[in-house]
Amino acid sequence: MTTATKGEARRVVPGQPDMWAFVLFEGLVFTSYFAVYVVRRTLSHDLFLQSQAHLDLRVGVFNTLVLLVSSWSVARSVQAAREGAYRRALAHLWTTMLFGLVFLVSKVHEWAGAIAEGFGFTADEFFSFYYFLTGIHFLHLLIGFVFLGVAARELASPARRSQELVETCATYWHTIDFLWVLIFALLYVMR
Amino acid sequence: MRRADGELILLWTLPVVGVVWLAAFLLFPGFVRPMSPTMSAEEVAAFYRDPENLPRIRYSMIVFNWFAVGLIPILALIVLQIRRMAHRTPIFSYAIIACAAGGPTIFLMANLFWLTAAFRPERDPQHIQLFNDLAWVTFSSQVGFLVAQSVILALAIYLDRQQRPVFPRWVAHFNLVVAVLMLPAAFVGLAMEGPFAWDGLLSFWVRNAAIGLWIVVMGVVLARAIAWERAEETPGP
Amino acid sequence: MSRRGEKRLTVVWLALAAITLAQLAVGSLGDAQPPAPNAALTTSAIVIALVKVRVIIREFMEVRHAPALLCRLTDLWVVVTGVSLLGAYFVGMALAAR
Amino acid sequence: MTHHDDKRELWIGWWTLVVFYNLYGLLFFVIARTQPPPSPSLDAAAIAEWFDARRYGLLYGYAIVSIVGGATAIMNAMLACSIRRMSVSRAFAYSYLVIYALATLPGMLIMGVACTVGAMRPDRDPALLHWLYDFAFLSFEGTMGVFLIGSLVWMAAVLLDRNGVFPKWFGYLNLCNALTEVVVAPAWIFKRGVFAWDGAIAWWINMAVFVTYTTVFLTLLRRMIEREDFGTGPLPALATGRARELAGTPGAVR
Repeated sequence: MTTATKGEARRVVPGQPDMWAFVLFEGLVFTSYFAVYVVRRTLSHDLFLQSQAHLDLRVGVFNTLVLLVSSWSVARSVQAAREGAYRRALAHLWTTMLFGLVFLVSKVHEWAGAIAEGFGFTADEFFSFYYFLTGIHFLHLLIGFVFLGVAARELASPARRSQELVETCATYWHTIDFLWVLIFALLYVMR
Repeated sequence: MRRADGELILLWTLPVVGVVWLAAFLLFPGFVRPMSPTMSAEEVAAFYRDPENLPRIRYSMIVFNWFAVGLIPILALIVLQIRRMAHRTPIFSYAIIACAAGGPTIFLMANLFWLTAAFRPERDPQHIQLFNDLAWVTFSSQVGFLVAQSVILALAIYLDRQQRPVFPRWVAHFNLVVAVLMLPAAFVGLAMEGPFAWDGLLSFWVRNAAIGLWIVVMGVVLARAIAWERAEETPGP
Repeated sequence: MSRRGEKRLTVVWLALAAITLAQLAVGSLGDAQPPAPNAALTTSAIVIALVKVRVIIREFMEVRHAPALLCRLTDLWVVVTGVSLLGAYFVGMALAAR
Repeated sequence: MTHHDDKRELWIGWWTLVVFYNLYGLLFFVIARTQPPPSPSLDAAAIAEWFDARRYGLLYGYAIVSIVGGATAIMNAMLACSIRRMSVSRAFAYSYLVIYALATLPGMLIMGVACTVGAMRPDRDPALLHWLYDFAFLSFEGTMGVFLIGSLVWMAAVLLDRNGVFPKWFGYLNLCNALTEVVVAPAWIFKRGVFAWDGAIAWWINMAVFVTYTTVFLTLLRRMIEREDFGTGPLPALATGRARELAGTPGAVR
């Protein structure tokens, strides 16, 4: 690297630019799912409102907070890794995984509760969308654990420690977080 | 520095796919207590119409649809090990490649029959029974590629004469036993009851246990062969 | 640098958490009996969510240090999502009312 | 080597891909008119009419499909070749080859058989035509695993590769394509709405992703062939790009 860039604040893409292509493309796919949901919802508003009343807003808020904590700690992990504090970075990464796990457990618990009350995937259109959106998000989260695993592997061994890979994995994890923020608004809050 | 060729990643998909298959197997209500060929059309239709069964049939078969080809990467790894054996021609490795698509294709066909039967269970029971029969017979009787795979693998191991063979010799004996255990299932069309029927001891329990055991045993010996290959290739100090 | 960076992330997280908790209070406003569509609540929910999304992208994902192109592309996605969701809602409501 | 610049085999493979996907679109959308798919909620009488209305389209269309289906052999070989050019184990190329060799059968040809059988005797019992109709569309759209696992294998190969055969973002795009195969699963359950086999989510959005994916990999394969040097190391950049690189940073190449 040349020293000419040192004076001004360097503007760099966090992680692989390739991951950002994924974030934007998958983001658009989710936008289209969301738009379809909103349209279907307005066409049979009463049914959606009645079924939505069976969801617990507090659970949604709890899920959002949990994912925000995990996102926060993975951001701190990236910062720590950049400073060379790899043990701290790894510790933050374990926190991320822990809260990701809490989210998974709480989601499964919420699903089990709804199914026990008789609101399964095929109960009505609102619940189809509910399971579809939370389910596809859940799947992204499971894949996120693979990315976190890759990041942990990078941080654990002095032979690797590619900052770019760690940032790439963090970018994926934040994407799951912000997609959930939208899903939360659409499933739990909007009327 | 270890090779970054991804073989270990492919190897580690085996336990994942294995767990998914087992879960789907237990979820499908027609496997835990296998459906009998003697069930009348009305009974078969009732099986699909039962609100307890229907979601389990659909979800388990959707999972099987996703993961039916999940073990092909493992077969590709076995092919690579056969290529390391002391043979004069690649005939055995090519034969395994040719077999690899057979098992999953047959299973996918059976899977489509089951899922289509479950799509509209309100249809004429005679028609439901037809698709159910198509599914079970496709699933049970088409063991040809699986048997061939085991026999070819056994032959390849027997002919692998070198100081330290890629797979130990008992793996060849094991594969022959598995091949024999899978054979009776080909005759499910002949028996409505007893061990040869598609829900019988030989055609269902023994055959599927043999397949399960084959996956576990081959997974372990494959992992050992790959580990040994890698240790051999790592240059000394 | 290190302390400042950590502190900034913490402030951002606290802000996001506070907004989420505020949604708990706002969201229960929609619990009318019988439940009814509420355009104001829906608009605010979508706008607040998109603000949170943009904060996550800018701060947690460090896009504020990224080249202008990435900033614009991510902002474009936020705008496209906002326009499609609000558009879908109001067009759909208008269609349903007819 | 004497045939160093001879890329005829690769170009044959690439053009086969291009011709195949164009024919595929033409046959399914225009001639057989089975795409975009009709509704799964039609009743048996309407389905009998559906078969009757496009009888010759189905018969001729799927006759040609059964011929064109053979072209997938060279396509799969082409894609397996691209994986072999990567710095990954051959097991990836073999897996891809085997998975996609079988994909044509449930993913395309069964539909042709079911539609042909239906169109041959439109006066058949409508209840049986109903079965054929369901089986045709469900097998076509509901065969998910081969494309799911196939995309994941390709993704892993691209992400692990150090030869730069494909850009990494294409690896991630494979993940997007794999996820659409999960999204289509509810088509096995719903008869109407956005998750049914003709629905906005299960068909339209998935189709948009699939068309993007296909266009992208055709373009990238073309670029790969242009860059191919028949070596084993990193794939060089395009000629113009390489010249610039050599002029800019001497000694930095490899």
